Amino acid sequence: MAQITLVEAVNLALRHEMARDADVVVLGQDVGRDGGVFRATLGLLDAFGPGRVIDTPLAEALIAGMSIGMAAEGLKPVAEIQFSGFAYTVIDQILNHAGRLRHRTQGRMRCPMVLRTPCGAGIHAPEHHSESPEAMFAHIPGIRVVYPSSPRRAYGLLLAAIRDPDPVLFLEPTRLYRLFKEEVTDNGDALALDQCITLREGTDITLVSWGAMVYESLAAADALAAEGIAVEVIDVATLKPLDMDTILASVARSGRCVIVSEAARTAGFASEIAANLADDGLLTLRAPVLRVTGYDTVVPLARLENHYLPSAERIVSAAKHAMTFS
Amino acid sequence: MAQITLVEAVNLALRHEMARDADVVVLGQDVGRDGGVFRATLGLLDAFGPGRVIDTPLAEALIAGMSIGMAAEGLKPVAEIQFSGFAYTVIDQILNHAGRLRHRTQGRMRCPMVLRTPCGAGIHAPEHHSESPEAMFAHIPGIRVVYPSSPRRAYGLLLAAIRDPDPVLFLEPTRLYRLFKEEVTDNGDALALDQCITLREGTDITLVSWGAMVYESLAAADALAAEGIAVEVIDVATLKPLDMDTILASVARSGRCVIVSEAARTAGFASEIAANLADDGLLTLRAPVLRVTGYDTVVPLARLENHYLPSAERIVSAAKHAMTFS
Amino acid sequence: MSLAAHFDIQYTRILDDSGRALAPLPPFAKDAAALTELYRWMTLIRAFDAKAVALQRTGQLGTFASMLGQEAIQAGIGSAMTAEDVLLSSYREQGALLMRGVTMKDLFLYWGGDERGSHFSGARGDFPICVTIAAHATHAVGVAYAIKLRRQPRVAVCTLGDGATSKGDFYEGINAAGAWQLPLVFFVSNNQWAISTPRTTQTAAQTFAQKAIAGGIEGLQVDGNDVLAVRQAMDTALAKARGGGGPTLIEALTYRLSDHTTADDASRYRGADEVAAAWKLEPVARLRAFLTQGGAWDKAREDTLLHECNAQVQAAVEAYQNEPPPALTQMFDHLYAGVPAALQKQRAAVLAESA
Amino acid sequence: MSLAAHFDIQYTRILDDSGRALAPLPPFAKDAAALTELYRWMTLIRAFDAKAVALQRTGQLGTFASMLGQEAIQAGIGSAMTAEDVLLSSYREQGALLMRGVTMKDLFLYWGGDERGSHFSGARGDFPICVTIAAHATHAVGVAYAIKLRRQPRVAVCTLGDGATSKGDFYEGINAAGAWQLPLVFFVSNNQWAISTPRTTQTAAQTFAQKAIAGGIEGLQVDGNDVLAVRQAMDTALAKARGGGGPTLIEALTYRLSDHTTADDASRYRGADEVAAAWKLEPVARLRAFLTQGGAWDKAREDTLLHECNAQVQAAVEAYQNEPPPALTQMFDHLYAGVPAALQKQRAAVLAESA
Ligand SMILES: Cc1ncc(C[n+]2csc(CCOP(=O)(O)OP(=O)(O)O)c2C)c(N)n1
Ligand SMILES: Cc1ncc(C[n+]2csc(CCOP(=O)(O)OP(=O)(O)O)c2C)c(N)n1
Ligand SMILES: [Mg+2]
Ligand SMILES: [Mg+2]
Repeated sequence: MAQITLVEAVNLALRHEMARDADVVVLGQDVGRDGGVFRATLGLLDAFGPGRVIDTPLAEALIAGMSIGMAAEGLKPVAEIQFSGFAYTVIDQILNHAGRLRHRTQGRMRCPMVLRTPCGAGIHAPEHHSESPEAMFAHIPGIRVVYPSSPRRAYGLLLAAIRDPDPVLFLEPTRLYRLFKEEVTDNGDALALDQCITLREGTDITLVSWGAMVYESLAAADALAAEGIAVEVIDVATLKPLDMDTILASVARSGRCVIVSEAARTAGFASEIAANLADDGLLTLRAPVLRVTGYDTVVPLARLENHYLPSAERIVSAAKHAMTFS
Repeated sequence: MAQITLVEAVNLALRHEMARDADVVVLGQDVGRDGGVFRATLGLLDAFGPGRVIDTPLAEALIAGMSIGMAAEGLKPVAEIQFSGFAYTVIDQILNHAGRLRHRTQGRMRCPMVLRTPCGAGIHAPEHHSESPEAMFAHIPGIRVVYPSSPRRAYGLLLAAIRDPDPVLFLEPTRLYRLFKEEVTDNGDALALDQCITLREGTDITLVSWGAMVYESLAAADALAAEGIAVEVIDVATLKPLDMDTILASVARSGRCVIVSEAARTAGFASEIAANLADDGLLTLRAPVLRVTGYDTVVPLARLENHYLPSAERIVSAAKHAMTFS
Repeated sequence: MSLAAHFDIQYTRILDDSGRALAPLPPFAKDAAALTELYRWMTLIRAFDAKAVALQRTGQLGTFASMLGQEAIQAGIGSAMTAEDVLLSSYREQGALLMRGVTMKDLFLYWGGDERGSHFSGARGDFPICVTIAAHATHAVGVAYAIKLRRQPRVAVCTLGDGATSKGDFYEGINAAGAWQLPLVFFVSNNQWAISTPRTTQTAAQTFAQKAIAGGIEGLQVDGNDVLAVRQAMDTALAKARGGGGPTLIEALTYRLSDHTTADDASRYRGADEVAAAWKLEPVARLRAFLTQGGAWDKAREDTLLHECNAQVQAAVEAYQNEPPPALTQMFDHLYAGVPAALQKQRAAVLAESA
Repeated sequence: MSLAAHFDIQYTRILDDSGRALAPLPPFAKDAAALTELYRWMTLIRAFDAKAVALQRTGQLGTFASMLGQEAIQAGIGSAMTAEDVLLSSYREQGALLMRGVTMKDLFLYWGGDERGSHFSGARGDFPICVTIAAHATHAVGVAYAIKLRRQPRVAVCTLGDGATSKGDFYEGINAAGAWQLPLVFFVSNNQWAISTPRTTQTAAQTFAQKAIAGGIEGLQVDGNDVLAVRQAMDTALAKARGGGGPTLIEALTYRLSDHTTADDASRYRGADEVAAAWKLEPVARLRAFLTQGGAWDKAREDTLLHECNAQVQAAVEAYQNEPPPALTQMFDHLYAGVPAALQKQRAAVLAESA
């Protein structure tokens, strides 16, 4: 048992699963000697050798495509795309092939692969390093999309992702990589891959978020609690397949929902959750479903980044607006 | 004035604009002598020569990327991606470059390009030829997404798209390419690129759709009318930027909304519209916002395709369900 | 100025245009039984192909991609590979798939719009046909990497068209195969056309074989209508790969005698002369001439074979037509290992709406 | 077997490691004023580079990519191109951008996290730095196509790293440039590393120049630390392109003396010996030696130059620091030609929330 960061938890899960299962291989740019640009794969090369910890040429479509070939042959590739902005070139492979191999062959072939990529803004990174592509991937049939928001959840969800028999996109919030530590026991216990996680209970309003926005939502919940508003905070954790039951049940109690996402607003994943509420949850809603999101703009470079990103303040003010309905 | 099909209307608009503006060039696979696999570019090679009607090597990222270079140099490229299933490889170029060139350079450079691609299912085509990627593109900042549903709208919207100073993704419903004809006057009049089009008025329920689903929605509206239900049918036409005002105004009158989309349900564009209704339209809603969509599966091959696609019957039954609320 | 590197691309053929041996035959080509077996396959493939086109024309099959004129490639690849090797093919190498155990019924189902066609009765480790051009070049890298990691005596074979070589995936594949010295053979069927796009529009490269140089791997050219040359090149490349010698790129020069697919009309963009000239070089007649010259073949055997092939094809057509319709839930049941809770409702809806 | 094609890749250097001419000098290299001007630029670039790293280390700049050791490439490219040509560069050719009229202040703004840095004070037709590796190889094709279509005497120059050559976009770019014989020069700065990935991991190709063969275009190798060789290769390739002779791929052999960026620590993955050896070949000292040997340079001139360069850099730092902060609406105001109605509400929200 140790207090570790989220990126260390990713490393721990990789190490655990590579030791347990000889079919697990790690691949990507600079994942070997360098241990990955964020150090998520640190030490794996020395522990498992260059056959299983593979520095690839600089080619993302290759990384995704060769993972498919490896998975079809029975390996369990865990590929890293160095930054989320370079993940768009793999959509073709994930959508047209990884998510379809089992269906296309009617179960003859399978594609158990994990594609990890750091995501989200807030670390003052250069262009293309602050992307939130989750909605695009969540639209793809045949895959799972997972987005942890704490070291413990990163550990348990990554284990689950690697063990899952189908392709999983695993998004890691760079902003939380080293922001705080949590006690993580390296016991090999995976978390469920199809459940939202309720982090805080409250009956006045439901805050739904994932990735780094969970952190902002919790901060907003604290602030709101100080004003006597009881907030339920739900970490979606697995975006696809989505556990709407947990969200609907919460909103059935609170009657109000604010969904927080740092991605561009239009056709973002917040809209998916809101749409489900507008259908299956409509009769329980007491207030408009509000989305606090990034704007429909390019994530600005460092100097304006914080004006783009949803903040606890923006969440608080949305929640207070929702509270004006009853 | 002539009765022409949708694909002929596309051809007419291209021809009109190429004659009017020497900067317009057409490029893509087989767009020259062959006139495109759907014949959308038929005759352009003879009319405008191989310099402006360009058969490219088989490389979609190249087609998108070189369009960006051409646009930056002042040309107005209209590129064709042969089938929607091959459009995923261009997301990177459209998202990371086309949609960002103006912003990245703070207005120093611009990217007036159109990327046309046939979309949607229902023509018993092979694998990868039945895709509906509009939601992914609608999530991208800095671009427009247009999806006509009739010859006249195809003509007017394509002219507008070519004249627009920013990148436009222009999706063409293959199922409607030759399904019916309409009188189209080749007068060079463009349609507005930011307006939904109300095709039929009615106060009981609002049906919202785009592309080939407009056709199914109109059929459903006929069937519902026969049962005394007055249906308003809205063709979204331009998905991004979205004209929610027209939809909200309609739902404010009808209190009920069914959104029809053949794309996979989760994180599809139907969800975006529903989400906006759950926010800005909530207080006017009398019934849950229903989405009639494709399933969260791969579009099946020909034999099961019709079981996947939303049909007028499915729309009618959703509308009737919505009518049970009041 | 000094010479930094130097490359040669060689072209090989064994039979001339009229089926005469140009040089001493390689050992395998001296086995008449083996050659007539190759000929039998080429004939069967042509019969299958003609029937598939006919089924499409009469509304009994969807769009179909013909192999007409490329039968030597099928036979050369199909006969050279072992069962344990992995074929990753485009839609144009269905003949090779047939030789590996995929049935004609499977292929009819596939082109008939039924996913069960890719369930493959045989060749269970082979990839389904790759429709997105060149994407499978990267899958092949993964397969070959897995084979190498496990030190297995197997080889991945990836077949592509000339058009496919313009796509980034193709290049990322050959480059990676070179970097890791993988047991992988890239086979480019240069049939001169990519739909309506002639090979000169694809690239200024004089040969497709030279694309290998960019990946630092061996590239060579063969006459793709000479089954002996194709077979020899495959044998050599497979043996090299199996022995740890790394990847090879083979360019086979051939010609697409048919339309691109049944949805295409090639007369729109290429002249009849060109096609007529190409017919003179077609591979089936060439091998027949060679066999006949050597006394291993005659009219009677030909008639018997055609009769057998047609009967075999006809039986497959019947099996295809007698196949019960697919389950409505087929789109859900093999999407994930199990149907996720979130999809159960949708699955039920399909059943309800079709009831 | 017959020879289908044959290729040679040539390597050129003009100065040896210690700055001595190996052969008669090309005409441009006989102009001492021109060479000292090149030297002045290389020195300024190095001063700018050092300052940028220092600013980053003290929290006044974001992540920065240093050009240390690659100054000859900057000067060779920057001096050879005309104002009307178009440069499409990666983050590693900022020196060439400076020579083309982009200001140091622009670059500081860019790395300081402000989009206004890519508004470019000069070189208004050049592309902004391309961060997604090799994507701009396809943009360059479009630029060059437009130039060719309009019969203009201009050339597009696309600069890439060794790692970039592994990406499909690079290959799609060179292949298309060949197919259309475009006025386009691809310049690969082979600095031996792509972050922590050595060039041998990228490819089995012995040279990066030979990648050109896959696109059917000319490829050649030069000593990238020899500014005269770089300049000569650029002059030749540009003249050829301008004259309708089509594209060229130049590989320049160099070494990344710095970390990949300020966010990197290269000591994690490469030895000090290797770096020390590379320092012996660095380009600034080499040109200085050549100039000094020829009497065109001395200690006094060096001191003056360093002083001038530092002052120039310092002035730019001040201009950068005095730049008023960006408008909050910057993210909306240049996204589209006008702000669409659907975005007005969001734009107002940014202003309201920051009030
Ligand atoms: C990525 C992609 N783009 C476009 C297509 C449409 N398409 C199907 S076949 C084809 C031409 C392929 O030519 P080639 O590689 O020479 O193979 P051939 O058909 O001649 O065997 C094209 C453009 C596709 N299937 N995939
Ligand atoms: C498509 C893409 N993938 C990954 C990265 C992350 N990345 C930035 S620089 C770099 C290495 C580039 O190496 P090279 O092309 O040799 O250029 P150099 O940095 O050596 O100049 C990588 C992998 C990126 N920017 N773009
Ligand atoms: Mg071909
Ligand atoms: Mg490098």
